[in-house]
Amino acid sequence: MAWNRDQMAARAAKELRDGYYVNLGIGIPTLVANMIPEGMTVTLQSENGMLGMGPFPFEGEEDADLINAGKQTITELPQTSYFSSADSFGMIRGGHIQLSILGGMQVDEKGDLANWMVPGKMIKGMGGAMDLVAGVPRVVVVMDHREKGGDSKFLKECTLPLTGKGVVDLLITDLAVFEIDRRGGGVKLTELADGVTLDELRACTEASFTVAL
Amino acid sequence: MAWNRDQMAARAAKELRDGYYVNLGIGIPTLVANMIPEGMTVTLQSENGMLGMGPFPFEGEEDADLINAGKQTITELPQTSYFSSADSFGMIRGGHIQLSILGGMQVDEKGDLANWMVPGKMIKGMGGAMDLVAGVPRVVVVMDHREKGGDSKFLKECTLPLTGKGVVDLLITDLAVFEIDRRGGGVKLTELADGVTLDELRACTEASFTVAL
Amino acid sequence: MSRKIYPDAASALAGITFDGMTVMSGGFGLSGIPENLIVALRDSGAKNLTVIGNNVGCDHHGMWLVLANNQIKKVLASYVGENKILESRYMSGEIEIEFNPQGTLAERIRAGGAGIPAFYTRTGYGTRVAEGKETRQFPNPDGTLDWYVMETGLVADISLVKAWKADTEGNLVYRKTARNFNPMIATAGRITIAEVEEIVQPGELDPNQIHTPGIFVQRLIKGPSYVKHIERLTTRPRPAAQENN
Amino acid sequence: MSRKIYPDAASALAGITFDGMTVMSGGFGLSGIPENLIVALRDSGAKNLTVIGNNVGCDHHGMWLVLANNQIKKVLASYVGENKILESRYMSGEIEIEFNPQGTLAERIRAGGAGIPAFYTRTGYGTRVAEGKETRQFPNPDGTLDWYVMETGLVADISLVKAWKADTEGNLVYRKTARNFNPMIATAGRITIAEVEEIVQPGELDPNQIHTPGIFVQRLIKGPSYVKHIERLTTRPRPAAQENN
Repeated sequence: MAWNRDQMAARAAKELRDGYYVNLGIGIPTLVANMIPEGMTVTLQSENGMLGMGPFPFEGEEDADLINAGKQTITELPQTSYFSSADSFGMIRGGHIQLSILGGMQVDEKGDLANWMVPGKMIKGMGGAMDLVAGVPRVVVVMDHREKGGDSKFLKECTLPLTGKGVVDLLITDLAVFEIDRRGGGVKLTELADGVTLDELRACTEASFTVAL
Repeated sequence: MAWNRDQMAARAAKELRDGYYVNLGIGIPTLVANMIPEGMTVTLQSENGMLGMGPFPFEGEEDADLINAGKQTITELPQTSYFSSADSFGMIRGGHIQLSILGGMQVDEKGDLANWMVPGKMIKGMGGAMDLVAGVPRVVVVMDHREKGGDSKFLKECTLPLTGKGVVDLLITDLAVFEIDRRGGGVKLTELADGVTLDELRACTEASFTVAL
Repeated sequence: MSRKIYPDAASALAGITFDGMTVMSGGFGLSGIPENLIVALRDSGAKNLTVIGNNVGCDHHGMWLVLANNQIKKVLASYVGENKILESRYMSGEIEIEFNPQGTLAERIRAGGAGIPAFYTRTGYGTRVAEGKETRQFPNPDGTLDWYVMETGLVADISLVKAWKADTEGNLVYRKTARNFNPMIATAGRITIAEVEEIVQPGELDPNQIHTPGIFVQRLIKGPSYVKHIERLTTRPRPAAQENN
Repeated sequence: MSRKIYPDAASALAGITFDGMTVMSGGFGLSGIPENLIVALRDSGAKNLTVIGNNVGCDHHGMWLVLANNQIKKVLASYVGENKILESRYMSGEIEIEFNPQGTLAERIRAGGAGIPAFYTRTGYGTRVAEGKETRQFPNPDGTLDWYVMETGLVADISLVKAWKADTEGNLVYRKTARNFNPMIATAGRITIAEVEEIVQPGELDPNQIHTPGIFVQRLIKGPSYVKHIERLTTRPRPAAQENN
């Protein structure tokens, strides 16, 4: 009665378009890299300074000078280019990456996103998340619909410190897909996960939305 | 009774120090490149994107992709590096070039410099001059002391549109050398050209100065 | 992604030029200018152009061709010497020129491409360049204050750049001082078109040594020929005794 | 100009460290960190340091050594995970951390090196990062307005960077994603010290392909050895049938 991680990633992969340059966050978004449709060219950016990210290396072929933004060892492709962090975030801030898919702790109906800190807990830092949501023209968030305790994570207004204000275009949860108007035009429910009913969804969603299934 | 162009350039060359990175303007400053003392390492920057500028090429070896800021064909040296105009002026604006030697139309006793336009005449543009005087920590101006009509070009206040305000540290003319305090502390006469008397200099200098010969 | 490659300059510009558009063009003087794309821009006939670049060609070369064809309304440049038509049209008021210090122009273009709407620079403070602009003080590391001018980022509808080599993905490498304004201009175009002397396969350029990543290049052509006009040929005599250099 | 070359990390730092100084250090995680210079910084004993970099090492590696030696007062970073001492000292208030978005941090360092005292960015608007900072609107190309935050340039008393190769003039080339913050940090130090894996003669590096021109490097060492610790070794199994890759 809900999508699993792979199904959520598969739904996110439908947002890819041929020729896109894309930045994928840690967690479920990383799975999208394995779901690029056959025949579609998608170039992955890693914000530590690389375009054209390849798969993990074969055992024994790892290179400490070649890691992704999650600090995992990776490989290069024939079209790869490397550049500095300043150039990398110039690319991001300047709107040259077409799509960013990342995880979230909370999203609200104005497109605000919180995904970097919980007051009272250790703050690790925002890394590149604030730059990505501020700079990339289309931002897709993939997250569980509810907290472990059952509370909605899709809210009228985020309660956690924000990563960005009015930055989310599409929210994919394990229960549904919502289109969000960054400029305050509201939220449309466009898809329900297999076996999820509208009543069930309403019961566990704090944000307001119109139905456009 | 006055220095010629080569003598002015030779005096400017005395401002070079071992290990300096230097930008030389068009005209008399260009001559300084041939006067670097034996055994002293000075690296010349060309603001169109090159460090380590070499001499003019031998006839027939010119390369259209290798020019200096004056658009003359030049050569590279073993230590040469090329970079973009943004990186070049980052270097200049960031204060990394130790010394800039350039020509002037007018200098005044507060260290203001005018060398890019004359109202009513065709304006060609300031090129990189405003960036150089604003960014380089030590600016030496080399110019004739007087207009062709005999009027002083070292003034109480520049009358031509400025290239920079409070930017000149040292003024070398065909008659004398002046140290200028950019922060308004006044002007000191430190040298007279061979055969020039203090009275002669005073008679053709509008700017105030103290004598520290 | 060979879909980036167009057969020639005219087809690379087809369908994207329009009257009143802003065009950036790389080059310093005539070094590193997109000479084939500029001819295609002239042939496109697009009018009332705002042209941004360090220079606007020199007589009979480069962007001068577009100027002479009465297509330019406004110019942003740092230096426009050696261009008699521009001089006369500027003096007569037919063309507007906004003079920018060279480093400020380079930085404004970089800022535009990097999503920075404005920045502060010491360059031009107290001069005509600062007139009408915001100025303010910032502290130096030693606590003294200096005055700075606010300058804004620049973007273009179309950017034209010239590189030495490209791969089919649009990764670019420039040669010597022909690099100049091209890398920043490549980042600041809504559509960037590159012309190069040679197109190679992905993997033939060192990934460590790409000057402009392919993400910035939407269209690409191999120029059929390069004149590479030299504005100021300056040489020194070869020493008589020297046989091998 | 071989006077830039020092015999080892300790001598390269001798006489220039002082209590209360600001140090920038390149690297992303443990990739591309100046590991030998960091050890020398620890051994220098300089205290009350402000350390600027994307991270502050991770347990037992990199800048963690300086942290564990009680030399750090304040940190500017974008991410400080995988570092238990820093966590506990931050929670107890012993160390101040100023969190910067990664791109803002990179741009602030570039700005500092390029003589830009401040710039505007959309990053962080409406978040804690913007608290206490100036915000203002700038127009988009389509005329709509967006909000931006003013961020200031950063400079350091000493910058420590790690490159792959250098020539004796201090021209640097980085390798793959070990480049990261190193090029900007090299420009933002009053004194910049580079450590490299190999020092070659001038002319052995392609002048077209220098990542950091020698003007930014005041001191240079060849590191005696490189551990290059990997934080997250991630591999895929080699297909059984595959003999040659």
